[in-house]
Amino acid sequence: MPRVVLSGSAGRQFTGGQAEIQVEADTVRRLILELDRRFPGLGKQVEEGMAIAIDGEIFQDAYSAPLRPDSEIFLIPRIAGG
Amino acid sequence: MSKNHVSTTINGEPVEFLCETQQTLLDALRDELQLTGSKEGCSSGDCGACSVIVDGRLVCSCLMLAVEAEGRTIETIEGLARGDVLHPVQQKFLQAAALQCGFCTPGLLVAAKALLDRHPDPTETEARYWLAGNLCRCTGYDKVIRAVLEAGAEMRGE
Amino acid sequence: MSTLSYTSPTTVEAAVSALAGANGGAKVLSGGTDLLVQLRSGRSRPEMFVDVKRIPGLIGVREENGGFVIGAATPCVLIGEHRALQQAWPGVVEAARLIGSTQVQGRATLAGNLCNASPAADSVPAMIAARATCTVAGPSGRREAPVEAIATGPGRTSLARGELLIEFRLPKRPPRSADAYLRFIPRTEMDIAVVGAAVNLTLDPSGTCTEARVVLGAVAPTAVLVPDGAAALVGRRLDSDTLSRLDAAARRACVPITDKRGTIEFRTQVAGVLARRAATIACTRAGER
Amino acid sequence: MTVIGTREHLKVVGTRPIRPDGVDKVTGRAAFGADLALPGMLVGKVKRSPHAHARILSIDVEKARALPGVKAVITAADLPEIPSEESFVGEGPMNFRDLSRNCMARGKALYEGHAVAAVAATSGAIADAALDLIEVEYEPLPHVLDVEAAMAADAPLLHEDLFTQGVEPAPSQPSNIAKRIQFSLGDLAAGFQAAEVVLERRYTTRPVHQAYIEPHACVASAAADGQCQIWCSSQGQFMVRAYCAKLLDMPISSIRVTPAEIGGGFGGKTLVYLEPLALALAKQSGRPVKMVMTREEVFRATGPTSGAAVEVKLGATRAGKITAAQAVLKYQAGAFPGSPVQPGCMAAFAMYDLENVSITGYDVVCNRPKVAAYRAPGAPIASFAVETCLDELARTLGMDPIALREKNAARDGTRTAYGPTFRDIGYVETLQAAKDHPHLRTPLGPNQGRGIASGFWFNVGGESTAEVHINEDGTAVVVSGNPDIGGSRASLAMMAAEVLGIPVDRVRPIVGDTSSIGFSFLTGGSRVTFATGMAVVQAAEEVVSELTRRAAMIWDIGPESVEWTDGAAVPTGAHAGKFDPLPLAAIALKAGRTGGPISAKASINAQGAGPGFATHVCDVEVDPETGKVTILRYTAVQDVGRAIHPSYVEGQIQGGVAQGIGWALNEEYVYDGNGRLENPGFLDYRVPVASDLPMIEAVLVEVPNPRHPFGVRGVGEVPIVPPMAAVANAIHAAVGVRMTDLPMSPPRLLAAIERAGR
Repeated sequence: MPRVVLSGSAGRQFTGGQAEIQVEADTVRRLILELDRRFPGLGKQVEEGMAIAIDGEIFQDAYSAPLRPDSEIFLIPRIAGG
Repeated sequence: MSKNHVSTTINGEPVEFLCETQQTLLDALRDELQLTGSKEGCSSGDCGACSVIVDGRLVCSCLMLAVEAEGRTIETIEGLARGDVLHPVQQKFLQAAALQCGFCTPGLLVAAKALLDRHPDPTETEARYWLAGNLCRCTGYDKVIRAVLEAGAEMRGE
Repeated sequence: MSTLSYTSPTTVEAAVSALAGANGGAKVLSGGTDLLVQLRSGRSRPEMFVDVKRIPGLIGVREENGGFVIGAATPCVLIGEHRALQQAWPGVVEAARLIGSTQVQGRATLAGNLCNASPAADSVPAMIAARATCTVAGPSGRREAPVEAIATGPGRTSLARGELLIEFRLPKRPPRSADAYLRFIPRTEMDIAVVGAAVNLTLDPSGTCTEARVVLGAVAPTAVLVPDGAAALVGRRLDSDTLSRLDAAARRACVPITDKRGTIEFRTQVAGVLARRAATIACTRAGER
Repeated sequence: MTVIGTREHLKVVGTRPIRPDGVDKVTGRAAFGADLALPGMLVGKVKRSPHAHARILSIDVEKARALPGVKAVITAADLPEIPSEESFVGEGPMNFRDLSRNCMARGKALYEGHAVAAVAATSGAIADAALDLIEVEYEPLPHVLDVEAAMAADAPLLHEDLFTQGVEPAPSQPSNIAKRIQFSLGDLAAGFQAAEVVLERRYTTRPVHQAYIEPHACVASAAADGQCQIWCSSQGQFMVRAYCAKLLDMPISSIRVTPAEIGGGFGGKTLVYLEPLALALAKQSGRPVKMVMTREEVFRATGPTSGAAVEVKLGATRAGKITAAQAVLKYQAGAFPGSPVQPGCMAAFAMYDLENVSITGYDVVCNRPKVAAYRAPGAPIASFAVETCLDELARTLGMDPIALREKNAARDGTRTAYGPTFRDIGYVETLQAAKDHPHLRTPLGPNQGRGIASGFWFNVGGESTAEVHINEDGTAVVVSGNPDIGGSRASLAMMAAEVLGIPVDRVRPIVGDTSSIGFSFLTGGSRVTFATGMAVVQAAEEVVSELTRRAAMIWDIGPESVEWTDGAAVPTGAHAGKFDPLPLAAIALKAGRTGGPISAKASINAQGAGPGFATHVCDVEVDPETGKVTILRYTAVQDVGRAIHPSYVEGQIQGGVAQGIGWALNEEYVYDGNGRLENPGFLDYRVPVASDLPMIEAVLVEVPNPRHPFGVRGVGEVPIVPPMAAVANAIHAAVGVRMTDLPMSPPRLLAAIERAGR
C-alpha cells in the first residue's frame, strides 16, 4: 500500500511526530479522508496548508489524482510564487 | 482660491484649461484633459513615466507646474503616432518586445523620441544615459535599448 | 488648504517687488526640480511662486570680455550645448550636466542648484573652483557676490528677502588652464552626490601647476574650498607624490556626516580619491591647451 | 538568443509575433489602475501611523467629517472584526484577521505607514486637509526591526497572542517567532564526519521592494442594492474579489472586479491594501471612490520581501562530493506572520543531490510592513547564501565552480531534501550550456572577475478558466481570467492559434472580469502560460473536435472520417470520400445551420508544473578605491521547457536578472532610530537604471515539460534567484574579498577591501 511521508515538521503535530505512514488509498481524496480518520485534524491541514507529491510530481487540491500501491507520496508545504 | 487660466498647444492642438497653482502639468494632463497616457510613478522626477516634450525639451511633467505651460508647445505620448501610423520608435518597441507591463513605456517612448530627434545616431552608451531617468522594472532595459537603436537606424534610412 | 499664487514677471524689478511684497512666503521658481518636490512633500509651503523664466536675459549664455555670463534661469541642457563655454570651462559644464536625468536637465538651473543650498549640489563646487561670481538683484539694487557667499548651510542662503540671482559670471582664463568635476554616486545616474570634487588649475609651459582651486561637495554643511589642496598642487607637477599630498589635504578638509547615502569614513576616503582624479583630469586638459 | 533543445514542427509556438495588447501600450491608450474616472468620483486617502509600534488610544474623526467636501471617513471601527482564520488562498498562508489589520490597524499600529484611517472627499486637497484633521492618540511602544533582535527573549512583542508553531512542546510564552520549520534527510553528523573540508558561514540580506513602477490604484463603487464594482490593477481580479468579500463580510456575488492593466507586480500585487478601504468609503458615501498610493506610501506600507540572516555549513570530500549540508534561515515577516521562509528552506539545497541535509527556518514578525511575495519568494535569499558558500568551497578545493556543481547537481531521480524526487529537470543542461558559452572564454582585465551561480524554483499550476469562441468569419476570441502582466495575452493567443491552425493575428485574447469568466487563481508564480495555457489548449482542442463534427455534418460523413490539419477539416480514411478541405472560416459561416455557435470552455486545476533551473555567469569590474561595482557582462542560461514567445521569455529572464543585480548592489531599506523609513522613494531606493546595466544575454535551454501540451515551464521566477551570488562571486574573483552581506554597496565593499588590505 502507498507509503506517505510527512516532509519536514509540517503536520507532525497531528501524527505525534510520526513521519511515515502506510495508507490504504487509491486517490488523493481517499488518502486525505484516511489520514484524517487516523490523525484527526491532519486531513484539514493537508487540504489547506499542504501539497501532495506523488512519485515526484507535486499536486495541489487534486482529489482525483490516482495513487498506485507502490506510490511514493510526500506531504509538503504548498508553493505559490511571485 | 482663483484658478489660473492656461492656453497652450498639446500635440498640435490649441488647448485651454483652468488649474490651481500647485497642480503639475501631469495633474492637468491626466485630470483636466484626460490625457492619461502620461503616467505617475513617483511624482518626484525619479521615474520618468510622466515624460513629455515641452518646446522641444524632454521634461518630467510632474516637475513642471501646469501654469508654466502657458504659451508652450507640448508633445505627449498621445501625439507620437500620426493617426494609425505609429512612430518608428513605437513600431520597434513592438517588434523588439521592449515592453512587458507597459506602464513605463509611454515615458520611455517620449524620451526615446526626444533622443532621436536630437541625436539621430546614438551609441548604446549614449542611449542608456539619455534614458537613465526612465525606470523600467520589467525588462532589464536590454530590449528597450535595442529597440531605440533600431528605431534610430530606421529613421536614418539604414 | 493651499492658497498658492503664481506670477511670471517680465522684468527683474517686477520679480523683486513680487518677492519683496509677499510677506516672506514667495519663492523664486526657475527650474522647479527641487521646489516642486518640496511642495509635494509638504517640506515647503510657499504662498507665491515667482516664475523668472520669462524675464529677458535670465535664460542664455553669452561671452563677455573673454569670460562668460550665464543667465540664472538657463537650463543645464543649454549650458551643455554651448561649445565655447564647454571649451573654456569643461569642469563647470560637466558638473552642470550631472544634475539629474535628461528630463531634469531640461529644467534645472545653476541658480536653483545653488539656492536650494544642498551640501551635495553638483554645480556648486565647480563654480566655486572656477571663481564664479553671481549678480544678485534686490530691493536695494544689484550686487556682485562670489558663489561661495550664497549658501550658508543646508537649505539656508545669504539672500535677503526680495533678492534673487539673475546671472553668473565666469572669468577670462589664462592659457593652459582647465577644470574638472567628479562626483561619487552608487549608481551611474539619478543619485545625489555622496562626494563631489572640483579642481581648477593653471600650468606653466613646463607643466608645473602655477595656480589651483580645490573644492569638495557633500562632505560639509556647504561646499568647502580646500586651500591646503591647492597648496599641495601649486609649484609642482602632478606626480604621484603631489597627488597623495592633495589626497591627504582633501581628507583633512572633510567634516561629513553619516546618513542614508554614505558614512563619514566612506565620504572622507572617497573625497581624497576624487580630488586626485579630478586634478589629474584637469591637468591633462590644461596640458592639451 | 540561443535556443538549445529540439522543437517539433510548430507554426506559431516559438515565433515572435507582435503582442495583441502592444499597440494600446505604445500609444498610451492602455488603461492602468489610476486611469479610470467616473462621474461624481471622490478621492480617497489614507492616514498612516508615524510610529513603528504604538498602541492606538483613540481616533477622533469628527473634525475631518465636518470639513466641507468630505463624504466619508473610516477607521477599523467601521470595518468588520475578522476572526483569526488560517487558510491558503493567495500567494501563501493567509490569515484574514491579519490581512484585515494590515489594511487598517486595529488597537495597535505595527509599523510606520500602517493605515489607521481613511477619508473620501471631493478633491485630493480636501482629502489631505481632512487627514490632517483626524486626531489619533498614540502610546508609542518599543519597536524591533532586525530579525535576530526580534527573536530575542526580551524583544518587544508585536502580538501578545502569537505562539511559535512547529516546536514541541508548544511554547507557553508568546514570542515574535511565528513558526519554526525543519527539513532533514539522512544523517547530518555522519555526513560532516565523512567530510574532508567543512565551511561554515553566515550571510545577511536586507528587505527589498518589488518596486513596480505603477503605484497601487483602484476605483470602487457601491450601489444602493449592495452591488459593488471595483476597477483595479492587481495580479488577480478573483483574489481582490475574494479578499474584499471576506474583509467586508459581503457575498462574493455582490462584487464585480474588473482588472485594469497592471503596471508591474512581481508578487507585490497579490494582496489587497486599498481596495477594501475604497469599497468601504464608497458604501459610506454612496459615490465612486478612487484611491491611488503615492510612491512613498508604496514603500512605507506595501510588502517588500524579507530581510534575513542565513547560516550555511557545507562538508565535502577533497574530490568535491558534498557529504553534508546544513542551513538555518531566519526571515523577517514584517508586522504579521507569513515570510517566504518555507519555500526558502525547500529551495535552499534543491539544486543538489545530497544524502545528508538539515534545514531549519524561522518566520519572525517585526515592526516593518508585512512582506508580500516577490519573484521566487524566499529562494533568492537562501540561494545567495548557499551559492556563495559553494563558490568558496570550490575555491577551497581548487575546483572549477561549474565542475563542483556538476558533481553534485540534481538530476532525474534525485530525491530532494523536502521529499519528492525530481523528474524531467534540466539543471545539468544549464551547466553544460554555460560551459559551452563563449562568455566563459572572454578575457578579463585587472580588477575584473567572473562569478557563477545557479538557481531553482518549483513553479506552480493551479486553477484557471479559459474560453475559446469562434466568430462568424472564422476568427477567434480567447477569454482568460488572468491579468496580463508581461505578455500572457500573446502566449495564450499563440497556443490557441497553434491548436486551431490559424494565424495568431486571427485570435483576439481578452482578460475577463470576475463576472464574465470563470474563477482563475492569480497571475503569479509564473503559472499563467503554463496553467491558463493548458486551459486554453483544452478549450481550443474541444473547439477543434466540434469543428470536425460540423464538417462531418456538412459532408454528411461520419465524424471519425474527419481530421483537422492546418486550420481546415479534411476527410480521412478509406471510406471518407473526396472533399476539398473545409477551412475554419467556411465551417464558422455555417455554424447556425450545423448546431449553433462554436465555442468551448475549460476550467481546470493544472498540475504538473515542471521545476525551473538556471545558471548565471556575471563579469564585474570593481573600483578598488571607491568600492563601486560595474556589471560588464551577464549571461543567464535557463531551462524554460518550451518558449512559446521567446522574446517575452527572454524578457522575463533579463528583467529578473536586473532586479537581482539591484538586490545585490544597491537596493535596501534604510531606517532611522525610531523605525522610520528614510528612503521611501526612487531617489534613494536605488533600482538599476539603464546606464547601470549591460545587455543581458538570455540563453534558453529547452527541456520540455512532459505535463504541458507544448512543454511549457514557468520562466519568471528563477531568473532572480542566482544574480546576488553570481555578483558576489564575481566580486571575490575581481578583488579577493568575500561579501556575505547584501547589498554589496560601495561603502560596504570599500570597507571590506580596506579590511582585507590590512
